[in-house]
Order: sequence, then C-alpha cells, then structure tokens
Amino acid sequence: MEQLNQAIIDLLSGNEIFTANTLDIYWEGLVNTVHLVFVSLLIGILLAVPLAILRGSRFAIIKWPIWCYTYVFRATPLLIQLYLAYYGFAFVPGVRDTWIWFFVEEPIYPALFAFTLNTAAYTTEIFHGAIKSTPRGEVEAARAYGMSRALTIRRIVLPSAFRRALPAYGNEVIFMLHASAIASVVTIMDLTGAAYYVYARFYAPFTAFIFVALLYMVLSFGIQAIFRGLERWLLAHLRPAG
Amino acid sequence: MDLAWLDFQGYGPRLIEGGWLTLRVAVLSMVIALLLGMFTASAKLSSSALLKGVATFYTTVIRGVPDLVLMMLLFYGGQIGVNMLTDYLYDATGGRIDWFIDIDAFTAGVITIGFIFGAYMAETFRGAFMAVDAGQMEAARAYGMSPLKAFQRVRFPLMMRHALPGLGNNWMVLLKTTALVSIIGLTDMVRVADEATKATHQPFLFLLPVALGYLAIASLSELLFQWLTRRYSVGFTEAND
Amino acid sequence: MQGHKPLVAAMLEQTMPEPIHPLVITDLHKSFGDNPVLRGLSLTARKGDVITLIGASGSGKSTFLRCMNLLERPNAGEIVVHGESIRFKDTRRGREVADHRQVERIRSKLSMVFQNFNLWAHMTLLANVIEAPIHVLKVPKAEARARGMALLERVGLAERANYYPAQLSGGQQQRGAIARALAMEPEVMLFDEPTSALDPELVGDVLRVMRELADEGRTMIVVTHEMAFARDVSSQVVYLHQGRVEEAGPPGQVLDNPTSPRLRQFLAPKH
Amino acid sequence: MAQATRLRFIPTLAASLVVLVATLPNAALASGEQVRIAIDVPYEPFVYRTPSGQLEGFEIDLGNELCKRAQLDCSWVEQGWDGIIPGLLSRKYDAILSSMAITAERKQQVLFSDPYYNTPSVWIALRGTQVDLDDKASLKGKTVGVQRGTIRDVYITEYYGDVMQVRRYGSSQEVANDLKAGRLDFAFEDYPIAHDAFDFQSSDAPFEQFGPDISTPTSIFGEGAAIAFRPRDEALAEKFNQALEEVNADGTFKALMERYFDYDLSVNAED
Repeated sequence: MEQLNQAIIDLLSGNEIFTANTLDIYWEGLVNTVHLVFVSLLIGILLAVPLAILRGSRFAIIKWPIWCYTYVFRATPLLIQLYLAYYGFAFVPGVRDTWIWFFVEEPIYPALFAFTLNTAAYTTEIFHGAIKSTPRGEVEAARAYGMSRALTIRRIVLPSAFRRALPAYGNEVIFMLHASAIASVVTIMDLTGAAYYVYARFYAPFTAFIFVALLYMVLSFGIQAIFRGLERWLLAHLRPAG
Repeated sequence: MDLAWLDFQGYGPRLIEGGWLTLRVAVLSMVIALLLGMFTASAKLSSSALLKGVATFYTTVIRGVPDLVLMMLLFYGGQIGVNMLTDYLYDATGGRIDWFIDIDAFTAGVITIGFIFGAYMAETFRGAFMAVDAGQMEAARAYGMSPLKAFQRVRFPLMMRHALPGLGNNWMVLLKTTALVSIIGLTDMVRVADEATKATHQPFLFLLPVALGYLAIASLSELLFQWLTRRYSVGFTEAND
Repeated sequence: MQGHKPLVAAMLEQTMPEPIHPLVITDLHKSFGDNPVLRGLSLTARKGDVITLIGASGSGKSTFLRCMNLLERPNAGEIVVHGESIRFKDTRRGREVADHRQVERIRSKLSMVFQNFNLWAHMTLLANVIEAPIHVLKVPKAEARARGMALLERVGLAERANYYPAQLSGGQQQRGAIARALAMEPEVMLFDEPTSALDPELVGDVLRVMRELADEGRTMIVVTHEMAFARDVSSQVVYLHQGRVEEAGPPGQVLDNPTSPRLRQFLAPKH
Repeated sequence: MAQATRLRFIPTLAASLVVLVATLPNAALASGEQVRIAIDVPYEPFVYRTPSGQLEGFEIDLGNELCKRAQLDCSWVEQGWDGIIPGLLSRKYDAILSSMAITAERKQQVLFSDPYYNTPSVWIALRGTQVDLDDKASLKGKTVGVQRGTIRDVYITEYYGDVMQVRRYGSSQEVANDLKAGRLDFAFEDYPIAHDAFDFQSSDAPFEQFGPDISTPTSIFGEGAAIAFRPRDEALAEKFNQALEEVNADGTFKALMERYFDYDLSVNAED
C-alpha cells in the first residue's frame, strides 16, 4: 500500500496531467460511468425478465413483437440508438411542452434510455435461452406437485434459469461497461469523456487514455471477480461434492 | 413514383459511399481479426511460455478495455509507434533512410478493429482447436499427410465446425463496432448520417435508413453463416434434425 | 372368479355406504394425434392398495399413470380422486381442464415419483423436499423443515440434506425424490418406472424404501419392470397391452397363472 | 503434443504476417513537397461540408490561396478538435489551419504562424434571459455549452465551472444545436460562429448575444488565430508567414473575408 502511495505521489509531482484538478475530473467520470452502467443494467434486467418469459409464449402476437424488438436492437449499433434517442425527440416541434421533455433535457436520460433498451434486448435473449433450456422434467415435477404455472415460473424456472444465465450475463455486464464509453459523444462526462477532456486540454492522448484504459480494466476485472463469486455461490449445485 | 426522397437532401450519394466504406472496414478488419485470432490461438496453445504470455496479455488487455478507448489509443499510438521506428531508421542509417509512413484513418480503423477482434477470435479458435479430437490429426498424419496438408484437409475443416457459431457472433459484434470509426474521423455511413442530422435537424430521415442498412447486412450475414454451418456440419447433424 | 368381487364384499357394498376410494378411474381414452394409446381403461385404488402396472414398452402404462395426475390430458373418461371428480370442458381445441385450481389441488394429493427423479437441480435435497409443502400446501416453514428432515432420515439421507442433486448418486436422488413425494402426505403415490434409470446395484435401496411404504399401508400405483417387486408387494397387478387391460388380478394369479398368451410371452424369461 | 502444436503454429504465423504486411500499402509514403493541413469540420462559416461532401468556407479558401502562393501541394485532413494537436505532433498532418488561437499553453507544444484573424467570444442566450454574468448566484444551476478543448472551454471552466453546469461538445455545431433545442441555457462561442448560427443581429431572432464581447484575459484568449506547425518545421511556418503577408498586402485577404463576413475580423481591426 505504501509503495502504491509513493508511486502515486511520484506520478503527481512534476506533471500537469495528474493534478488534483484532473483527478477530480477522472473521479467524476468514474462516478458517471458506474452510475450510467448500473442504472441501465438494473432497469434492463427488470424489463428483460418479463420479456424473456413472454418471448417463450405460445401466442404469436406476444412472441413476435418481442423477437422483433430484440433482433433490431441487437443487429444495429448502439451508437445509432444513442443518436436516435439523443436527437430523435429534441427537434420535434412542441416537445418542450410535453412530459417527454424532462427526459430529453438532460443528456443522461436519452443515454440511459438507449443503453437500457439495448441491454434489455440482449438480456431478454440470454434469459430466454436459459429458460428454454430448463430441464423439462423439473417443470413437470413442479406441475405434478400441484404448483400453478405462475408458481412454477417463480420458484423453479426462473431461479434455475438465472443461474444458467449467469456467465452469459456477466459478459453482458462487461460489454455494457465497454459500450458506455460512447456516452461521451453526447456530452456526458463519463470516464472516456474525462479522457477526452484531459487530452483536449493538455494535448496528451496517451496519458489520458492509458489512464482510463487502466481504470476500465480495473472495473472489468472487478466485475469478473464479482461474477466468479456469484457463480461460486449460486452454481454450487453444479460442483461435485467436496 | 416520386423518387426525390432517395436523394436524402443531397446526402444520398454520400450515405451510399459511407455504407460501402462500412462494408470495406468490416470485411478487411474481419480478415485481420481472423488471422490474428488464429495466430494468437496457436500461440496460446504452443509450448513456448513467451508466446503464451504475450498472447494472454494481448487478449486480457483487449477484453478489459472499451473498443472506443482502444481505438483512440491505437489511432494515435499506431502512428507514434511507426514514427519511432522510422526515426530510429533515420538515425541508425545516418539519414539515408528517410521514410514517413502515413497511417490514414482508414488503415488505422481497419487495423484497430482487426486488432481488437483478433483477441475475441483467438478465444473462439482456441476453443475450436481444443475441441478437435487429437486422434483425427494423428490419423491424418498416419496416412502420410504432410503437416500443412493435414492442417488444411483435416484440422481446419474440423475446427471450422466448432468455430463457426463463435465466428458468426463475433462478426455481428464487429459489424456494429465499425460505427465507432465515425468517432475517430472516418466518413462511414454513421458519420454521414450524424453530420446530416446536425445540419438538417432531421434525425429520423438519416439515422433510421442507416440502422436499416446495418439490419440488412446483419440479416444477410446471418443467412450466410447458416449456410456455412450446414456446409461444415455435414456428417455431424444430430439425429433429430 | 377372476374379474368378480368376492361375494361377501359385494354384499357389504349393498348394505353399507360406498366407501370413498382414493382414486377411481373409469373408461379413460387417450390418443396422440390419430394414434390411440389408451382405449378405455378403468382402475380403482382402494386405501392401502399397491397396484402394479406392467406391460411391454408402448403398451400405454406410463401414459396411463401420467393421465392420472393430468400430466397428459385424457380425451375421454372420468378421474375421481377421493370422491372429487376432475371437471373438463369441451372447447374448439378438444377437451380441456375446466378448473386449473382444481387440478392443482388434486395433483397435490397424488405425488409422483419419476423415472429420472426430476429433482430441482438448483435446490438442496432438503429444499426439494419442503418446496411444495411450503408453497402449495402452505405448511409453516419450521414445521415443513422438521418433517422434511424426518422424511430424509426415513429414506436414509439425513446427512445429505444439504447436498445438491448433482452431488448424489442416482439411488440417493431417487430416495430423495420419494421423500419429496411423501412430504405432500399424498392420498396416492404414483411411481413411474422408479428404478429403470438406476445402476443395478442401486436398485435395491430404492425398492426397499418402496416396500416399507407398502407395508405402512400407503396407496401406491407403480409402473415397473421389477417382477419380483410386483409379486411380493402388490395387491393387484394390471397387465396392459395396446392401451387395454389384458389381464388383472392378485399377483399370484396374474404372474404365476397368466391366462393371456401375450402375458405369458411377456413373462417368459428373456435371454 | 508439443510437436503437433508447433507444426500448426508455423503456417498460421506465416499467413498472418503476409496479410498484415499486405494491408500496409494503404499507408502512403509522403514526399517533402506535400503539406497536409488539418481542419475541424464544421466551423461555419470558416469551414463546412456541403451535402455532397465538398469542403467549403473562409479558411478553406484562405488555405488554398496561401498554398498556391507558397507553391505547396496541399491537401486537407478532417480532424476533430479534441485530437488536433496530438495528431499534428504524431505527424498525421503537417499543419493546423483551424481557427486555433495562439495561447501560451499551446505554444509549448506547437509553432504558430503570424495570426490571421482575431475575434472575441460571446455568450448567447434566449432573448430576454434575466441573469447577471457578474453575479454568480444568479447563474447557479444554469447550463452552458462550449466546444471541448477550446479557449472558451478553458475560460468557462476557470471562471464559471464552480456554479454553472458545463457541457463540453465535440463540435461548435452541436453546441448551437443543443442551445436551439433547449437543452442549454447558454452557449459560449466564437463571435463569427455565433453570428452565423443564431443570426442574432436581426431583431426577431430568438437568440441574442448576452453581455459584452469577451476577449480578456489574454492569457486565456490569446492573440488571435494562427496556423500551427510542429516546432521543428520552422521553414514551413516561414513560407506560410510570407504568403500571409502577401495576401494581406495585396488585398486578397480582405476580398476573401468580404465573401464570408459583413464585418472585419482581421487582426488589426480592433486597434
């Protein structure tokens, strides 16, 4: 720890790239990135669970629109979705007098909107796949013991599907962290935005981008570690007795 | 029928050019990614600790850092690296070799995306290499095939069957990642649409057709991969198919 | 004598009110598409009966069992569980269950043990046992736990209560599944080839538990290939052939003196 | 196993290298007489792209004129403002002709020509906005947009960063768009840009210049816009200086200026 402190002090002395001022900007960027990713993942997963269940519906009228939604959002770049969310409503005449304006005024809301719909689409497909691969016998056993359809989904299908979806969802979380870097194109001061700012201000692309690259790596590894822990805990049933 | 709207307020031809650029960037970087991935996967499976270490470092770093940040780093870093090399040559030869190699935005974009997806491809190929039964290779050698021939005739087709789903997936992600080249200054279709949107304040007129363009490319490639999958899984089809 | 009730029993039925049997099935029909699988099957399980269904594969014995708790939907016929008849309604798509709540309630009285155990993989053994009692029968958690542990003790798996299914052998899983079935305190237990998926050396433990249940006087309907079990334990053996009852009666009669040539051939030692 | 892996390694290595090298011809070998000039597009009316993709504007005309006089083979490179100095230093191009103000900070990185125009910066807001730029309390919570990395970004961050919400954009056009869309309360822009985008001279324009022209402190706003070069390219800078002197002397500069502006933005205009 002391060595680390010393290293930071060495780094801070005698340069203008890592001053208290720029570190403050990086910190703001870090907070914004984490906030953006966390909120969109949270709302995304809340949307994805019901969508994933309905995606497996017998009725074409329910199944088909959800398939369309996930297909379109997965086949087009998030950057375009972000642009559409950011510019799409801003120039509609009269929009300023409607409640929608609240979501348009601050750049964070269009960004959250685009990110949430994007991650919800991917998460829906991940969960749908996991639900589909629930062993039929387990569902049958639940039904045979008098569980209703809803209770079976709640107690058997979802808990088991969540566990199976965990590794894929962990990847989605990391993808989302990486994808959030484009938030900087709509003026959000996220980590990448902070790097942009520092390098535009001090003409040092390397220091700024290498530094945020390292921060992103730390975040990525942190997320990986969390998911490994989750898997150890929630996927205990897959490990041989020990 | 009135086709005037196809002009897209004068941006039509550039949108199409942008689409063509998107396709070229995607295909060329896919080629680089495939080769780099194959190479890295081999390095990871080799017995050399050095190769293994370098390959692991490469894939770990790439997968820990956002594409956009890597793009910025490589876009400038690539040029600076080349400059350092040419400067060294200049000094070392006493000024007889005076080169300047200009990495334009297109080259930088293609190499950068190829470099990023090489890491993802490496994981796909590594899985596929390991899935190929070692016995099959031995059989090929036993029948007197040369190593190259054995690779070409036996290991490669066998491996492709395992690699195809991952490759298809990576291609889709790569295709969408090309949109980021608009941020480092390449006039792909996203950039043209963005420029037009900012100038005319009509986001839906420009961004929606571009989204449809991606959708079309994605759907076509899905069909292609389905066809390839069928081709490479001859003899492996499951009984219930 | 075969197919006729003993005289005394017949006389008793006339004078005394009809006792409520755990399970009475009348004239059950089932077809998959155009392919009839069950062609008019009837069966009465009195309290304490152990009825063994035998027959070649494709005879419809498993389908029959799965119709009893509506895992398969019969096309015609009546199912009465403890005096309550399952209601159906006719829709454009054919005969459907009229009241899903009723079916769920009735299923909770008929516990099934599956060929492939079908334990819930993400739950520990104990959690498997107490899941349905808590969420279907609304038994208080503490009570369900205590009873669940007692049941695991019974089937010899008390120390494995906190293991996950994947960490247990097939035999242990099946005994766990039996404990799960018992936890519902069912009117009737349905066994669907409970030993077919087990390694031969693990079959014994499962059969021993089933024997004990029979001795306790549980009402059981068992689809099985274990002829020794059928002979020793059942009160009635039913031989199905192509969706019909070919022969039925006490094991001594059906297994030792089969009248049907098909049953005789079915019972002949195979090499 | 070790042998097998090495055998597969060699052909892939060879193939990879061949293709990597084959992609390099895209990288052209530049000769000495060619000059690549970077410009941040759009910065109307200094530079903008027509829908068909043509580059037009005052600086394009000026640059082309200077190159003609200095007998240089010039080409334009489009580059976002953020990276325009790093790109110069890493030799992606040889000069920046993009309304870059001469500041002490930038002088440490690049070599500047003589300035070719000088304009103040201005605040723009919706007509009738009621705040006092000197009273920071009245600005609390207001949003102001600037182009990232410009002298205006530096000024706003330094003087108003503590009370106002500063939004930094990649291009000045985006600042104007978001002010028009209502996402911003203020924009802080170069005078010609604001003039062009908001037309605030006409009395019925919805936006107006807010407060006085801002061009001090000089430590931030510098001494006017100039062409930037790498520090060691003094000869090249000298050629451009000479050409600048010529166009100023023979009235070409004035003629060009009048084509795009109805006011004077030459360096000595304010004197």
